Amino acid sequence: MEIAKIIGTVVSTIKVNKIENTRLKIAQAINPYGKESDLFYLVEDAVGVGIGETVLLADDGETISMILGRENVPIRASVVAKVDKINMYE
Amino acid sequence: MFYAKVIGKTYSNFKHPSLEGLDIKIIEDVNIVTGKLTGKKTLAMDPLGVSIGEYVAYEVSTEATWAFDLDMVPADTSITAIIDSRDIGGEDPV
Amino acid sequence: MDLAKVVGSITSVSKLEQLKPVKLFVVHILGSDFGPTGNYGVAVDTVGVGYGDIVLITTGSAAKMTEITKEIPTDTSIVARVDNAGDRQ
Amino acid sequence: MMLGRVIGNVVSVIKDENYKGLKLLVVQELDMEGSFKDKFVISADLIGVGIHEVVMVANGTPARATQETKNIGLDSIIVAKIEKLIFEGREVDLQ
Repeated sequence: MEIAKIIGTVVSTIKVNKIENTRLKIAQAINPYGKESDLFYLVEDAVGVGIGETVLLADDGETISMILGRENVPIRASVVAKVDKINMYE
Repeated sequence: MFYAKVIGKTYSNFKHPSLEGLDIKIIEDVNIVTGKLTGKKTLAMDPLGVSIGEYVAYEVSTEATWAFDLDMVPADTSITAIIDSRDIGGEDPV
Repeated sequence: MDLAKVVGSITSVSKLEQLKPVKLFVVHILGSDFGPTGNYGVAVDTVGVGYGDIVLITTGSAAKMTEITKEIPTDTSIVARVDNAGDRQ
Repeated sequence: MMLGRVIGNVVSVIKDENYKGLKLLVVQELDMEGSFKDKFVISADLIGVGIHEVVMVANGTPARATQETKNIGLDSIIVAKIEKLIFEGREVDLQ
């Protein structure tokens, strides 16, 4: 799973049938120290998070199919948790 | 899913029966914050019928085969949505 | 499967129901020379590891193939603690 | 999906039982201008293409998403022959 920051949303009216009623957000991958990467994902937000929040992404299509209760949803990345704190032991 | 711009199309009369009737488009990745093209170009199956110049979301790998209502489609990159606008941190740079 | 080192943990209050019973660790992926690669991930713990442990992680849909994670939406799972690897005694 | 050009084939006598009857071709990746990139794949030909033809290749698990290949341990198949490519408003010469 990946740590990411929600930086925005996208609006899409035309989508393939299987992803109708999804809420797509833009996530930018970060490392545990908060360093931003060049990797952006369009993700399904299954938890309900806001802009600027740090989240956990699961990058596997079966995950989102499990969450939405539909089969074979063509989205890989989904928000599965909102991160309140990252405790680094070093 | 990832963000890209449709920059071209292809014609193919001779393809696997499961891809019959589906368009193949050329897409290029776009940095979603700056809006700049990244140079990474690829072919993508198009179940929606998008036009050149439109911004889309696409999916890769196994999940790309699920973008279709059909059971088995050998596609490793598929367009899944047309992006009308994007909003980064409250502003809309599109 | 990758080698990784446990370097941190995640505190999260609002998460999916299925993720509530498991512990989430921040892992630093190690290269073939056991050196740090600079890549980090978050993994579901299925064996009970602790800070500083070298662990084996499995990614992708295979991460859901353990007894504990089969109902859990994860793409990375810690499946073993590595006690000894390579020629290091 | 990868754009490529068929540059050769692979002959194998001893191979997996399921691979029997499959034609394996060497495909070199092309960029969208039609010039060669430094990447090669061995890909199974499901549609019957000829040498030097421009093709589209599906890589990874989707290679098993056809009736012919669903039980075969394959990770690359040729799924279409590309006749014409329009990019940046003009047709790219694929010859």
